[in-house]
Amino acid sequence: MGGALSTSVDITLNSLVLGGVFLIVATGLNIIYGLSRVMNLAHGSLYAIGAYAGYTLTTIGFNYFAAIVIAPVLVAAVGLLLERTIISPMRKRSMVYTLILTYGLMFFLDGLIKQSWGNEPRFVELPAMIKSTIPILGSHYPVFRLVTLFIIAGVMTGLMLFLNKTKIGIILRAASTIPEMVSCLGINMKHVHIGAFVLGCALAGIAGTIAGPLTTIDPLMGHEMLISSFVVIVIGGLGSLRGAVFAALLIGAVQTLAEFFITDLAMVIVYMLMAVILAFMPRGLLGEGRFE
Amino acid sequence: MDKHLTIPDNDKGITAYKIAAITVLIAGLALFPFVITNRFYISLINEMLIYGLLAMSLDVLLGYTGLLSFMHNAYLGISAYVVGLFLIHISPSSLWLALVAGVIFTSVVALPVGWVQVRTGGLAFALLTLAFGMMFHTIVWKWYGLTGGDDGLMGVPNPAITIFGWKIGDSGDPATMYLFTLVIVALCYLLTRRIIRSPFGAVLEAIRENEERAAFIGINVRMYKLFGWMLACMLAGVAGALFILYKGYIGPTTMSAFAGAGVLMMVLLGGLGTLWGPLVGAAIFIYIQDYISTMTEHWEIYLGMVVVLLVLFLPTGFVGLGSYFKRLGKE
Amino acid sequence: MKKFLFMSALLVFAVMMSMAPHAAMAADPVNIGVLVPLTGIVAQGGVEMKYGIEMAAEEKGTVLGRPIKLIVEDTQVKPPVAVTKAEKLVYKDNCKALIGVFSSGVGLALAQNIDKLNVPFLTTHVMTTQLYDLHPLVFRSGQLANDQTAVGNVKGILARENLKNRTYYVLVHDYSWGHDAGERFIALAKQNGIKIYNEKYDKAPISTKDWSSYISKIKASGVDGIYMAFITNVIPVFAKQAADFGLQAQGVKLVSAAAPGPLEMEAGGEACHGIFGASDWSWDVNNPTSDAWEMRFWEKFKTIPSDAAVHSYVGAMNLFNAIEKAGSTDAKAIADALRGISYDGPYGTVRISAKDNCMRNDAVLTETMAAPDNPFGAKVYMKVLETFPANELGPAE
Amino acid sequence: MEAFLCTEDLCRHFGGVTATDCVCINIEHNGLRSIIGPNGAGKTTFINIVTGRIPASSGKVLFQGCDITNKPTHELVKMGICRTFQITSVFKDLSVFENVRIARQARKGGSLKIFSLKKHLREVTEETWNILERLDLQNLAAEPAKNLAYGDQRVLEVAIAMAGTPTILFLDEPTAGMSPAETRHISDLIQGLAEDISIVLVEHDMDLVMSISDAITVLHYGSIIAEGQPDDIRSNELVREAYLGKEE
Repeated sequence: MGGALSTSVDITLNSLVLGGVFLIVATGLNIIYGLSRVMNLAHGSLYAIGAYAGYTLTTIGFNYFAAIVIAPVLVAAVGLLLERTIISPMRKRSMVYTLILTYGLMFFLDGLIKQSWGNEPRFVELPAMIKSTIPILGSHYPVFRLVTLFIIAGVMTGLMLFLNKTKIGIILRAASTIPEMVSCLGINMKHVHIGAFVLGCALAGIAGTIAGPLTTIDPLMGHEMLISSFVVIVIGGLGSLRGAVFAALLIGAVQTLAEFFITDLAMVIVYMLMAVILAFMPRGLLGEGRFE
Repeated sequence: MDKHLTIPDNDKGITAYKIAAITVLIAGLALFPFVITNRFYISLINEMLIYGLLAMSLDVLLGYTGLLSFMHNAYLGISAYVVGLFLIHISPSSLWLALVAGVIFTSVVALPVGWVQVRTGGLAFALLTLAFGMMFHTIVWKWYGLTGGDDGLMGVPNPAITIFGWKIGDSGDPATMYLFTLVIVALCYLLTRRIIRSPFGAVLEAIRENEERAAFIGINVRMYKLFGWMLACMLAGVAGALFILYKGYIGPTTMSAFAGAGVLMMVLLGGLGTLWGPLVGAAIFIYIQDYISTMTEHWEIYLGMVVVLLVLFLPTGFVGLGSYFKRLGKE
Repeated sequence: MKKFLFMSALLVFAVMMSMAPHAAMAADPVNIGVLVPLTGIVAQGGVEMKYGIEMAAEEKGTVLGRPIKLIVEDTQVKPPVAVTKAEKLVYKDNCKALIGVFSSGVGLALAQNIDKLNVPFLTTHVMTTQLYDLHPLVFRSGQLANDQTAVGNVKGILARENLKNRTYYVLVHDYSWGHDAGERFIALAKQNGIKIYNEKYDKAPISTKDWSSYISKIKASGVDGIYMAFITNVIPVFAKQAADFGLQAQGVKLVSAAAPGPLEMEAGGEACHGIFGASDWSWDVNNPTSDAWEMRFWEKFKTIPSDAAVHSYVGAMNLFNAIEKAGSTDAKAIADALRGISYDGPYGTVRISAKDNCMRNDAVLTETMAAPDNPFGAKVYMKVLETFPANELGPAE
Repeated sequence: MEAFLCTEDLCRHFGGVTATDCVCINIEHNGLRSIIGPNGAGKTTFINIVTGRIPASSGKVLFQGCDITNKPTHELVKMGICRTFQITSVFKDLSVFENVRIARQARKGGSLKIFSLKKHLREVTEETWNILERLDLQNLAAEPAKNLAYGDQRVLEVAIAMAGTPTILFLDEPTAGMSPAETRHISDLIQGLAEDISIVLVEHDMDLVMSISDAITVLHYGSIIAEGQPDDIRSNELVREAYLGKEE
């Protein structure tokens, strides 16, 4: 049952799944920051809300795949509500106050999660057909993790198509490079900001729903994911979607290998890399990032 | 006095009101442990003072030099661990040596970090503090042999507090520790207030106001940002030393990213750039965190709401309330 | 600005004055401080501990002719928070004793401050062996200590054909309790010829949420047994993720250093079947006291009776009886009375040893499986396989 | 006679675009030299390179004989090379007095004093009042800079630059957005300064340039197309073309 081949299969697939979840959360954060210069510390809580929404939907009868579609829509609705009430007035304010506001928002959302779903870990009931494992190169790998990989790939390609091909997507991308020019073209920047924030929240929701069955759903799951997604967007270059792809896969692999080989200091090296990039290569791995 | 030697408005200077207010405050705080002997309140105010000092040190960075640090509590943690380990392993009785060792070690660590930090500004600076802070947190959390990992530092002795050989009391006794903390925090406040109102402080404020113009009047912006950073980290180091003496315990959670952002909230609650505002902000934050959390399990919801409403409607914090109402009155 | 400054200085002073305690209440009831985790990952265990203590206080009624008043505080399983709350209970609420506490980290941090607090401290869910003879005011009457569980588990493994000749992979939570449980089991297992794959056991942070890399490592090692020392809530999580990777399906057996709570097993569902573990009690134990206690607990709280609840119930009874025996609420008198006291509860006599302040009681080896029909509607339960007498467990006296 | 400040083949490229194309310019000890040219001619880029705001791609900047290319800004200011910005850059929340005082203190020294009070730097305070009086800002001394009228803020910025006791002062469109009265006030001020220190003025207001400049340099697409007295420049064919384009 052992063997080096099957282990490397396990490690690669595990790091791809982890990297994929990081990528979706980080891309959400990038889109929100890239377009509206809002660094959303409550992004982790939206990820957790996505996981809990997926859990509740599966318990009241929806099947797993339906939940993956519905839950992000709910989180996007929460995002819309938040944007209209407390995020949009912050647009003109300094970055310090936006950070503190979203931090307060995170406390508020975590408290709500604890109040409505309690503290104990929750488990998502997976549909029977994807509960089993299939042998790949001698290692029994869970089917639903492969399904998750496909879902992640689907979401990212969908996002890329949306951003590159559709009219709205192009506007969003243009606005992230030169916001002033876009507003001169008669495009209402208010809608762009709303669209960006809601899209970012939806992505956090999707990542949460997907990660639900992979890890433990408990109120604190958002905290760690928030820090990992910060590391990813910084190393990939703030606001750079392509940079985030490389950074997410890199951090996913480092974290999986660190846990596999129990090297405690692996994460220290990751933070050191983040520091080096921030201080000496602020435009990130691919040189596409931008600090306002 | 010759008009040419007066500086208009910017320094209200020491007026009768201000001296009276400060003496009333310090006298009140000093008498407190004798009036109310219940040790719970003494410990609560002690914790408020320590976090107040930490919040004040962050205000030196944020309110005066315009640099946002996400994890300023990391330097409190480093100093606390160093003082704790010094007391456990090197000499359990020499309090002052331990304090000095803690502050010096924190500064030695803060210097190279500061050198890298000041190469950046704005959001990059903030994210860099997160990177370094998480680095220190992970080292402390994973180095189980030395720091006790998740259990934190165990068995930190309570050395006697002796000033020039005269034994005042045992740092384990809350009332003595409280007075010791009060004296040190008051000294740090007065010292920092003096530094902030000195020519050096004026340079920091110029950098906060407009970093590029500051460079264009001949200020070596990086060097002065580094000095501001070192001052803030040393004050956090003092707070860390007091923390380990008061609590007898330090764990990775005190150095976590979320405790760091909590300090940021204290500064905002109090009021940026007022130096004593964060002391009030820390008192309010600790009051909510320690006192209200005994009433309800969901104190986080209320704390989150308070912060969101504050940022939206009262960005100058509670201390700024006065000037806010004054401006309202004037309009 | 000047006038405002003066006003705010007075305001702060007034706020402090207002916090002063109101007129000292009539010192009628005996206040007992209850420290349990009501938030965080082990909240469910904390709630059950609270229920057990509340039930004991209700059934005991009075102590020294005075009503028992429980004041409950949430430790959030964080040592600094627990210390602050303990100070509040002793200084502000004038509690005469502290009971409860989940996790060795919190227990040891409180034990360090016990001289300042100067009240007896009876832990009901702190399993570290460091508690043996730690401090004259610190006691244990609850969940088995790590050395006792290790004895129970090793004896259970040796007595079972399908467990004896397996190779065990030891994986623990990276903090004092986890290390202690791992070391104890490995030492005893090697003495009795049980094969251990990794004698330098693997450590995983408490905050781990995704166990896939640890599971892949176990798969790679080709072992057919896992000895896991996790905080109770994490056991079903690990079991479920291991089941996802098909470990149990390929015949890997799980042995746990701590007994998971019933509600956590329900959540884990099928994946939790086949977990072995020594513990004090399970509702499958049938003797008149146990069965009667189960029904009283079920009627009162409508939640499946768990060992966390029964430990705390017995611990509380020991504490109340000790206060009665001491005849006063003086800390030293209660402590002396606690040494040697015993209580006949649902899992037999629980005696607190006068030599090391920790309890001695019978233990059972259990295996989780689908539950027969039962009044509590439980789908999964811990079947009792074997009982071990008290004198085989714990350091010599 | 060795020039006070000169540049040798100074170039600056942004990607493919050459903003400054091998500019060689000599600036005298005093007097007022204007740099004019159509929008995008590279005037501001040139000043940004010389004052150290952006690094040069190639070429050298010499000041009193020594090479100061790409030196950090604060060192250049200590040598007396000061400037104002096209977009007013002052310390908004600080008072007018503090704006000038801090500039004076930064230049004179004393910034490392951490225990003495600001008012202990007597000369700094006195010199600040003198500068304010010379620029007629003394009755606005206590006002925070952000409350000042736009024109006054431009004057304040000149005051800040003067507080650095410059030996050479670069003024980037000081009269932009000013009323005729304010423009006259500034131009008298500049002419007064030009007696003892060297002024380099970047300006679009042709009447102002022609009336007060001692020498004019015309930049077009990053390179110098004409240099000389105001009268020569007024009649120069190339200059008219650069501005008005070729007559068909």
